This record gives sequence, C-alpha cells and structure tokens, in this order.
Amino acid sequence: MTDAMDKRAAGNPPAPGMDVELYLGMYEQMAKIRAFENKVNELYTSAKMPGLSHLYIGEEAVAVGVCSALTREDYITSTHRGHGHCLAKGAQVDRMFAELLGKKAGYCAGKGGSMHIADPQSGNLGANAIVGGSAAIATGAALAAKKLGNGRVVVCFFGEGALGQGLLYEAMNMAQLWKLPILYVCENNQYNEYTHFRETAAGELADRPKAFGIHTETVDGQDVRLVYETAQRLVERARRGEGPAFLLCETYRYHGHHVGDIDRSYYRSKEEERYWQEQRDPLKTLADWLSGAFQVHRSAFEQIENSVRAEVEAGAEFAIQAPFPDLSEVTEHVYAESPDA
Amino acid sequence: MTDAMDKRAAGNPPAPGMDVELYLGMYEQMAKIRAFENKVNELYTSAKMPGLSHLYIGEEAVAVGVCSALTREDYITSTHRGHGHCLAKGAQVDRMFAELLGKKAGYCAGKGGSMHIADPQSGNLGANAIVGGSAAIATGAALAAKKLGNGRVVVCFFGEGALGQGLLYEAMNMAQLWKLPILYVCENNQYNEYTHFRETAAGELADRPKAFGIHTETVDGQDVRLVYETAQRLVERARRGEGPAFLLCETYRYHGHHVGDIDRSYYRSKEEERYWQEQRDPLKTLADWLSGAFQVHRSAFEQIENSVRAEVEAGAEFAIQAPFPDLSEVTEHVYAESPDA
Amino acid sequence: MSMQNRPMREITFGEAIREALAEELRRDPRVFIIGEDVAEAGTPFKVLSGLVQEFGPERIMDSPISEAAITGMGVGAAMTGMRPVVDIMFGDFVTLVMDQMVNQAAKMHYMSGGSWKVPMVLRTTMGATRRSAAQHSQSLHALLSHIPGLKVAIPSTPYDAKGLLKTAIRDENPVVFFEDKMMYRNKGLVPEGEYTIPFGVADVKRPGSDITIVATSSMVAVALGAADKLAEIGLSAEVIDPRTTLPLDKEALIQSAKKTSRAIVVDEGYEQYGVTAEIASVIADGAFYYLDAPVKRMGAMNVPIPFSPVLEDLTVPTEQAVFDMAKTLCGRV
Amino acid sequence: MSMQNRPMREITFGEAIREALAEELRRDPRVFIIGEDVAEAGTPFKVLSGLVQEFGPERIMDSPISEAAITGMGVGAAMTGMRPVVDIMFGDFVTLVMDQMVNQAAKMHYMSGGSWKVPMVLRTTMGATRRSAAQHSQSLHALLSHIPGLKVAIPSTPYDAKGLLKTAIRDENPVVFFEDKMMYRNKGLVPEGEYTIPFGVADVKRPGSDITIVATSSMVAVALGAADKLAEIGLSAEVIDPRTTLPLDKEALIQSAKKTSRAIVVDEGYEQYGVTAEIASVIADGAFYYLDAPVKRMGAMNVPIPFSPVLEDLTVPTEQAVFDMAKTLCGRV
Ligand SMILES: Cc1ncc(C[n+]2csc(CCOP(=O)(O)OP(=O)(O)O)c2C)c(N)n1
Ligand SMILES: Cc1ncc(C[n+]2csc(CCOP(=O)(O)OP(=O)(O)O)c2C)c(N)n1
Ligand SMILES: [Mg+2]
Ligand SMILES: [Mg+2]
Repeated sequence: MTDAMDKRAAGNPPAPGMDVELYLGMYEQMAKIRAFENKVNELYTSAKMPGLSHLYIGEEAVAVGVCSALTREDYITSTHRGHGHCLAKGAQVDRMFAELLGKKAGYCAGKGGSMHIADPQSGNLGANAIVGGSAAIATGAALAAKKLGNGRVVVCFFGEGALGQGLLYEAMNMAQLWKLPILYVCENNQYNEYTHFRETAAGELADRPKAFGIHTETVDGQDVRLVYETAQRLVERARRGEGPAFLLCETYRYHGHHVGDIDRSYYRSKEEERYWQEQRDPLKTLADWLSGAFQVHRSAFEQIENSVRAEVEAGAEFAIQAPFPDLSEVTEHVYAESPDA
Repeated sequence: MTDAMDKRAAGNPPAPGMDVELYLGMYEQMAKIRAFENKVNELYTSAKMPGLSHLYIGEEAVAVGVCSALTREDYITSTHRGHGHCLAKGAQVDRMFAELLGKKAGYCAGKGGSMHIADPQSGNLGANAIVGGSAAIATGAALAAKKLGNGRVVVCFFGEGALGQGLLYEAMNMAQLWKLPILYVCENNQYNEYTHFRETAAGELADRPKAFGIHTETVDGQDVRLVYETAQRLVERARRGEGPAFLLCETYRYHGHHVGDIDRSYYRSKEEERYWQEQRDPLKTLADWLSGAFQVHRSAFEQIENSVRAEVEAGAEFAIQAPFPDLSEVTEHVYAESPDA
Repeated sequence: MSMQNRPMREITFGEAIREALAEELRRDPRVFIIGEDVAEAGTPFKVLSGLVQEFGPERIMDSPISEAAITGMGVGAAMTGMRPVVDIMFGDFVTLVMDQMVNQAAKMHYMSGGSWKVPMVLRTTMGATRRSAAQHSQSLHALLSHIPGLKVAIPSTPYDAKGLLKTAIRDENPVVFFEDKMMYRNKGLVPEGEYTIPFGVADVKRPGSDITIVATSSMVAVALGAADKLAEIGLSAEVIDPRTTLPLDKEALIQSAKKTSRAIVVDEGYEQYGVTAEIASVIADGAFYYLDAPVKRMGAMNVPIPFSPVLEDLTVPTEQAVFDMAKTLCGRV
Repeated sequence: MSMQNRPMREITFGEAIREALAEELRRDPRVFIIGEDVAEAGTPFKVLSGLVQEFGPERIMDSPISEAAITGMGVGAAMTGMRPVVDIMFGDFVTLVMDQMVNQAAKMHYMSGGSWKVPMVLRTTMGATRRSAAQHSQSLHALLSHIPGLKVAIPSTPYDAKGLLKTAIRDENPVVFFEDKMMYRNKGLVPEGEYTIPFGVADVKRPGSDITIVATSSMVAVALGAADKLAEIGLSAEVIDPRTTLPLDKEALIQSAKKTSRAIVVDEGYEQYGVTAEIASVIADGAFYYLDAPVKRMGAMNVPIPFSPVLEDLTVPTEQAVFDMAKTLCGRV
C-alpha cells in the first residue's frame, strides 16, 4: 500500500481539460459497473437470474483503469468475476444481462452465462471459470499479436488466487522469454473465496513475476488514476516490444464471493469491509479528486449515476423480456464449420 | 559459478581423520555410479538392454553430496536421469541392473525399468519419467513427515528443465507456507534434452524459489565437498523445522541426453564438453583435494575404482543371468490388496 | 453386514458424506483432508461443515488453489504413512489433476513392482442442471474409469455414499469418489453406526423382470422414476446400480440383462466414449444370446453443457426419456 | 480427390507427417509449430527434421517443458488469427494438457455462442512395445474422444497420416492427432502433391465377407495380418479403419457388420472404458438384428504398461490373438 501511495504522491498531476473528460468518463464506467452489479444482485435475490454471479463491486477502478489504457482492438481475458472487465472493455449492458439470464440475445447466445462472457467486437477473449485458466490463452494471443505484428496488446486479468495455479508461471516464463506484448493484471482482493490470501500464498505476491524477470509494479487498485497511469505506461511499453509486465492491484470486493455468500463473519470482519467501503471506495476517491482539482460539482456525478442507472434498468428489462434460445440451439456451435476436405 | 567458487574458498577445511574416510567414501560412491553408467552404456550399445537410459556421468557429485547428508530413513524422489540418485541413496548395483534389463530380481520386479527405480528400503520414493512429476509427491512426503513428526527430510531431485512445469511452483508454495522438511535439488546440467536452458528459462533460475520466500543456495555441483556441506546445512535446517530450501547445482552431463544421443554437435560443442570433462570433473576434483590435503596416494583411488568395477561387473552379470518375470505377473500389482469391506 | 436391526435415520447425502469422513477421521489418525476452502467454509457445498471444529486445521487443511499439487501431495503423503482425502471442488477440475492421478497415483504400485502403495481418496463432484455452465457441470468419471490402477466410486444414495466412502478411505489404492452436487440435499435412510460397502458389487435398487435399467449416481433416481411410470403401464423394470464403475460388477449386470432380455444404460457423463459405452458393450457381449433388443445408451448429450436453463435441461436424460426408451424397447407403442 | 493417376512414392509414416506439415507451413503463413525440441532436434523421433531450416525458428518454436502452457497458448493464438500445431512429445503427457483441451479449447466455440473459434492441432504420439514403461507408452486417445468440441484423428498409414493431418490443420476446430510412434518408419504409398482426407469417413483397408475387424492406428496392421491368416483357413475378413474416432463414421462400421454379421474391435488403448467400448456398443446396437455373434473387443490389457519386454508384449493385441478370436467367432474350432 505505502508503495502505491508513494507512487500516487509522486505522479504528475494530469493536465487539466482533456483529463476532466477522461476521468469523468472513467467515473461513468465505474458507476455503470456498480449499477450493473447491484442490479445483478437484485435479479439474483428476486430469483430472476439462474445460477450464481461473482460481483465486482469495490474493484471497479482496476478494470476501468486498465481498460482505459487499451484500444478496442487490444485483447483481454477475464475471470469468474468478470462483469467489470467486460463492461470496461466495451460490452453493452443489455446483451450482458441477456447472457446472465440465459437469453438468445446474450453475448454467448445464452450458452455461456455470467462466467463466460466473450465478445470479439470488443476484443474480449472470454471470461474463464477455471481459476488461472486463461493465463496461457492470453499469452498465446500475445504471441499471435507479435507474430502478426498488429501492435495489439493483451491484458490477462486474474485474482490473486490464480497465483496458486502452475499454469500462470509456465505462461509468464514464455512471455518474458519471447518478450510478448502482455500485461498480467492481478486483482488482489485479499481473498480466495473464503480464505485470506496470506493463508494460501507464501512470500510476497509481487516476487512471483519478478522470478521470471518480468517488470512488476504494485498499485493501489482503488485509485483509478493510478491504475490507469501505470497501466498505460506498461501497455505502451509492451506495445513498443519491450515485453510483458505484471501489475499487482490491491483491491477489495465489497460483497460476498458470490451473490449467495451472505454470512461472511467466519472469514472477515465487518470492520474490514467498512474500512474499504468507506475509506477506499474507488468512485468516492475519484469524485473527491475531480471535485477538488477541477471543481466538478456533485450534481455532475449524480447525473452520471442517474444515467447509468437508467441504462442498467433498461438493459435488465430488455433481458427479462428477451426470448430464450430455441431448443434446437443446444446442438449448435459444438463445432465451427470447416472447409470440405 | 563465481558465486559457488567464492563459497568453496570460504568453506572451512574439514577436520582431518574422519573426513578422509567420509570423502573417500564419497569418492567410492561417485566411482561406482560412473562405473555403473559406463556399463549401462555398454549394455545398450551391445543391445543387451531394452529401451533407453539417461546417463548420470558428470553429475555424480550432486547425488552423492546430497545423499551423504541424508539418513537411510530420509526420502528422495528421482528423475528419468535417476541411476545416480538411487545408488547414492543406497540401492544395490545388482538389483539396479536387473531392473534395467527387465528382470524379476530388479527393484520393480522388472516392471519399472530405468526410469522408475523405487525402493522403500533405502527411502527411494521412485524415479519419475514425467519431468517435474515428483515435485508434489516429494512435497506430500514432507507433509507426512511433518504430520507424523518422524524427523525425516525429503529431497526432491530434478533437472533445470522441470522449472518449466507449473506443478513445481504450486508445490513449493505449500512447502514454504507450511514449513515442510524438504530440499529441492535442481541439477542444472545446462540442457533440457537438446535445448540450452537459457533458451527455455527467463530470468535467473535461483529467483524461482525465492519468489516463494524459499531459502535458496547455488553451488558448484562438480565439487562434492561443497554440495555435501551445503546440503547438510539445508537438510539439518529442514529437520529442525525451519522449512524448505532450494539447492541449485551447476553441473553437466558428459554423455548424450540418453544413450542413443550420439551426434550432439547441433546443440553443443566438443569444446564445451571437453571443458567440463577435463576442468570440472567431480572425481578428479575430489581426488586432487584428497591427495593434496591428506596425501592420499593415487593407488588408493585405483583400488576403489577396481573394486567398484568388480562390483558393477558382477552386478551386471547377475542381471544378465537373472530370469525374466513370469508372464502371469503382468496382471499382478495393478492393485494393492485391501481389507474386506 | 446385517443392517436390518440397526436403527435407521433419514439423513441427507451430504450428511452421509460428512459422517463417513468424521468416523474415519476419528478411527484413524492417519486420515486427513486437504482442499480449497474445506476448513471454516466447509466447502462451497457446506458438506464438510463442522469438521474443522472437531478435528482442527491440521487435519482439515485449507489449501491454495492448486489442484494438481494437492493431488500429488496426496500421493506422496499416502506413500509415506498417511491416508489423505483430497477435495477437488468441481469434478470439471479433474482435468487439472490428470497427470498426478493417471501417471502417478494409478501406476505407482505397479511400476514399483508392488513396493509402494497409494492409499488416497480424491473426492470430487459431478452433475449438471445447477446453471453453472460448461466448466462447472460436467460428469467426468469416464476419464478416470479408463485408467488401470484407479478405483472409481459413484454413489446414488446417502446409504451407499457413506458405506462406499468408508471403504474408499480404507482401500490401499487410489480411489476417485464422485458425488453428484445436486444430490447433497437428497434424503435417505442410513443406519446408525459403522458399516462399509464393498467395491465392485452392484445393487439392485428395484427388482423387475421386463427390462433392466442400469443407472449410476443421479440417474438412479431418474431410472426409478421411469420404473414407476413403466409399472403404471404394466412393465416391470429392474433398476441396477453398479455403484463403482471401476471395479465394475459385470456379472450382476449381465445376469440382470439375461433375466429381463432388454437393457438400457443411463449415466450423466457425455455419451460418446463414456460409461454407457463400456456397460452397454459388456452387456451386449455377455448377454448376447438372451437379448431381445439392442442395449440402449442414454448419457449426457455430446455438447459442452450450456448455461441457459432451457438448453441445459435438454442435455441430461430424464425420467420421461428413459420411460419412452424402455417402452419402445419392450415393443409398446 | 482422384488419386489414381498421381505418381505414387513409398515414404515413411514420419515423412508423410513432415510433408503434411511442410506443405501447410508453405501454404498458410498462419501455421506454426510449437513444442519441446521441435526445431534443431526435430523432436526425439526426428519427425520434424529439416523444418526449422526451411521455415526458421519463428515458425518452428522450441518451447520450455510446459505442456499445459504451450497448449493454452495454442488456444489463444488460434483464437486470434494463427493456426498453431502444438507438439506433445509423448501421448502420456496429454494428462498435463487436459484442462486446456477439455475445458478451454473444446468449449470455447460453444460457450461463446459461436463467437470464437479455436483452429489448432495438438499432435502427439501413442503406442507401446518401445520399452519405455508406464509413463511413455500409453495410447490415451479415448480420453480426448470423450469430449464434445474436440476432433480426434488416429491414422494407420502414411497415406492417411498425410491427408488427415492436412485436414486437421485446415479444420476450424481443435483437433487432437495421435501418431503411433512405432509406425514412424513404416512405409506406404503416398501420391505426390496435394490431397486431404475428410474426417469421419472410415476406410475399408481390406474388403471381406465373413467377419468385420474394426481397427485403429497400429492395430490396422495387426488386423490385416490376422486377415491374411484367416484367408489361409478360408475366412474372409473385412478390415475397416474409422481413421477418426471423433467424428466416428458409425454408419460405415454398422454397415460392414451388417454385411458380415460378426465384428471384432481392436484398438491399442486400455480396453476398459476405451475406444473399443464405444465402437462395439455402436455396432451391437446398430447391427443388432444382423449379428450372429457378440461383438468382441480387444484393447490393451487393463494394466499400467510394464517395462519388461516379456510382459509389455503381452499387453497389446497381436495378430495371433485377433486371428484366434475371429476364428472362434466364426465358429471354427
Ligand atoms: C481451478 C479452479 N479451482 C477452484 C475453483 C473454484 N473457485 C472459484 S473462484 C475461487 C477463488 C478465486 O480467488 P481469486 O483468484 O482471488 O479471485 P476472486 O474470486 O477473489 O476474484 C475458487 C477457488 C475454480 N473455479 N477453478
Ligand atoms: C512432462 C514431460 N515433458 C517432456 C518429457 C520428455 N523429456 C524427457 S527428459 C526431458 C528434458 C529434461 O531436462 P531436465 O529437466 O533439465 O533434465 P536432464 O535430462 O537435463 O537431467 C524431456 C523434455 C517428459 N519426460 N516429461
Ligand atoms: Mg481474490
Ligand atoms: Mg537438464
């Protein structure tokens, strides 16, 4: 944390003007993710959503800060806690909801659900329900980008729990060996499900990528400006062919591991939750800064919030009304069509 | 290397007397391994041995130095290049040969062969033909030792190629997390099969275990005294409950990746081979030291060499004469007998 | 094993699992559990709730998210004096432990010529219709059943679950134990106190004479439901559950088919190259001269399991589908 | 695909593989190979020798010993515009890549509702009797054939190997390609120039009328040898090779069995829950009313593969054993 805070203090304040717009845009995106996730929770508790979802609330600054440093052509891979990544990379709220409700209009035609949102249009290679499961996929996309020389960068999002998966180390080794344009973004939200990461990870997390010689930085994941500035530097570095980097973001999920995880007292305290929610909220932090540095009025934030809420409500309504896939679709898309041999 | 050499220079010379015996014993073991492997090569080239073998010649100081720091009750896991580990941990030459020839008298009743020698009597949990495949098995044995409080230490031998396997990182994390009594011994013989390790490993090898906070040391693996002294320190540390350690040994295999790998010019030079064989030979290095420090006469080494050669010849002869397993044994030992339910 | 006089209680499948584990943990100090969120959380399915309170964190060990390594550590610990029970949360994750199970655990005893043994249990789950999508819904027991050196149990009732799990823990070999996560709350009669169930012994869940329905795990209830319906139209179905796919009680399955002269095999794994293939071909061979109709297979549809409830429900054999198939096989239109 | 007029050459199975790869590497700049020791070393089997000289190390990439990651990187590269051919040295190591193949590659297209495709090939080996023991001798194609979303090819001749591999590389889906390492030096006629072989089309390797022998990979030669012997005693065996286990040409196998009314299925994977089970049950069902004898299965023995040559040779079906089985099925004593 201190590390990250030092960096924040040292960071040059962005030039005004352009940055107000930029950061108001990030505020909007974070607000949209939060509104989206609140609606997901509501759909779940009112039994309108099948299955479970892992809410991203509290971690918005990571997805938004990182994805703001990417072009639409750049790629991401996401996780079981992936709604924020997908939205920040450019997914639409309505088709997201449709997917969560298993509707034909969803990003995966209803076949993927919450944990598998994927979208070629916005460069989303897909969320993954296997912890760490996309580490190599993302690295392979970076290999392809390098081979094709198309200048694209790949971001691989994962929780700190994925540091338990050997695959990640195998992939990072090759990324560094071959200087692939990839940014590994570790969202350390402190918990692997119901277990604190200190109980599952020996040593310091940031030392893991360093073992492969990968350039590594740690930031306060609750400060979208810091996340953005750092990610941008690392993404541009990768784009210039200087190889992979690892961005460790300290963050927190406000809700349970999934929507059904209500009683959390056996693994974390209310005080801890309150601390992060009250002292470290990414929306509040950004709003405070915008208000202070640029005299942005509170009403501007309210307006944004109202607008994203309306978008979310409309999106959810669309999804609720949307039809389920036709039953015949169950056997479609097992295989892609191939040329005749 | 310099690192390792510094250490050697700094090491206190052992008290005379006891150590002459100790080191003459190590010389004998190294000589035995070398004689054994030369015989294996001969058996292969004369078509008396089925399949292939991966010779340990050149790396003798690692197995002997490390295993000399262990009790018979301590455990090891070994690799495809495992003859040296097995012999150093106390396996008999005759039953080793019998196994290599697929005979009933072999350590695995002929069912395992060169890559699967295992022996409960000498604490050998088994060689493994999956690169890195025993990383977790060894760590699990260390977990059991800790749970049972039996004071045993486990040594997990592997080549530097195993650093490509994610399993090793998963296992090292838990070893450190739970302070398990295990020593990871990485034999960096410079090559993964036919590829130099610098082409397959990013960063510095020794940083890999350090990423988990594991105590790590690098030694000249051609100097059995250094290997032994370091291993002993690390083994005793583990035995005291101070947790795992990682010992990186710089070494070299004189022969091919396996007995059939004769033309090596496309991946390494004759000069390099000659350098290691002539300047860094572990037997010669030890003999020189013993001659210098204790005036051990050359004839003593010759005597040892003659005696191990005789043992090897007799063991090979025993194996050649030994019967194959009965055909009915093919279906035996698929399952261990279990109590009636 | 005379259970008859024992007081019986109704407990859930999940409770039966927990009882088996608790009893074995008490009985044998070598037994321990390792897995993700097994201790305080008691697993996401809450099946292990309370165990850490009784046995402490040394015996109910929370691990990192490292399926391959905890499995391999199970192998090593089993070889050196412990009886590990490794918990793999979702059966879909057995893909991560295949090397440790297939190339290590399964072969250790044989490769060492009988020198080393691997008495460990890998507990995991199976079963679809939980709206968990393609990576959290599979029933991958066929993958493990293919491998000599492993044993595979796949219980269908609380009674069987408890007895088979105790047997698994006492077995000297690596056993993979598949629990259908949709059955954890199903209730069934379980006697008080100690009992075990031998591996490789099929159980007739309902005797019958017109057709044999071989069913595993959750499909046993489906088969029993179908049998009820068949009874209504005057057809007597025998429902038989192999309980372990490896070893497989071929004789019992063949005998049943010989008696009824017709057979259907129902299993929740993918149909292609799955458990239904083995069992159907064993019966088709062994009862060849007695069969009046081809042996029919009903497995999960050969598609990745879709999220959308309307699609997911199509992928698993249903009572109605089994009923229809049985009726057709018995020549009713 | 009229091959008749093409000049034919005798080349080895290994050369056929190399030709297919070289041609596809030339034809399509998106194709690249990644694996351990594939470049200068040309793999331990020397099958890729010379490719790096023509195509350079960017397209023939030596990797660390990281089977899981190179497979997953294949998935990611395939999704984003490349056509990776991932080399897994020994088929036994597919255990290490199961998650990437089963949970990722196989499901990507379906889970994404058809948005993403994974046109990659995983080449690997199979086959025993090389004295390589339990972890380097298995034929694990059944594990992959179980998984919807994958395709699995298992060629038996140089001709098929070349044509199927070219089809695999051009396929838009993940294909697992199993090469019997004992066949690399076997020779066969291969036409000059371009051809492909469609997936899911079985090939009659020898027509016959008394009994059908379905055989895969190395077992085709075994079956043909048995057929020669059977001819000597006046029995005409039809040998048919499915060539791909997934998709499986069920119709051709059933038709052959209907014609001959007897069938044996021979495959080098473990017999239990293996490829023989699927094929036998497909035939027993589809040809039920035509069969004069039960469909018999001959797979590898259900034991970890032993090192000792005298034992190892027992584990694989032989010409003599197939001959004996066929003779018995045909009622000859
Ligand atoms: C390989 C694998 N093991 C276990 C799980 C079950 N699981 C789902 S999320 C999770 C915890 C993940 O923690 P982390 O990576 O920190 O992500 P977070 O949920 O905190 O965002 C676990 C264990 C899984 N999905 N995949
Ligand atoms: C998982 C796995 N991948 C590949 C192989 C094939 N292989 C056998 S030895 C070897 C190289 C091992 O190199 P290293 O670990 O450095 O050991 P060394 O042979 O140098 O002693 C490889 C790739 C294997 N046995 N297991
Ligand atoms: Mg987390
Ligand atoms: Mg090496």
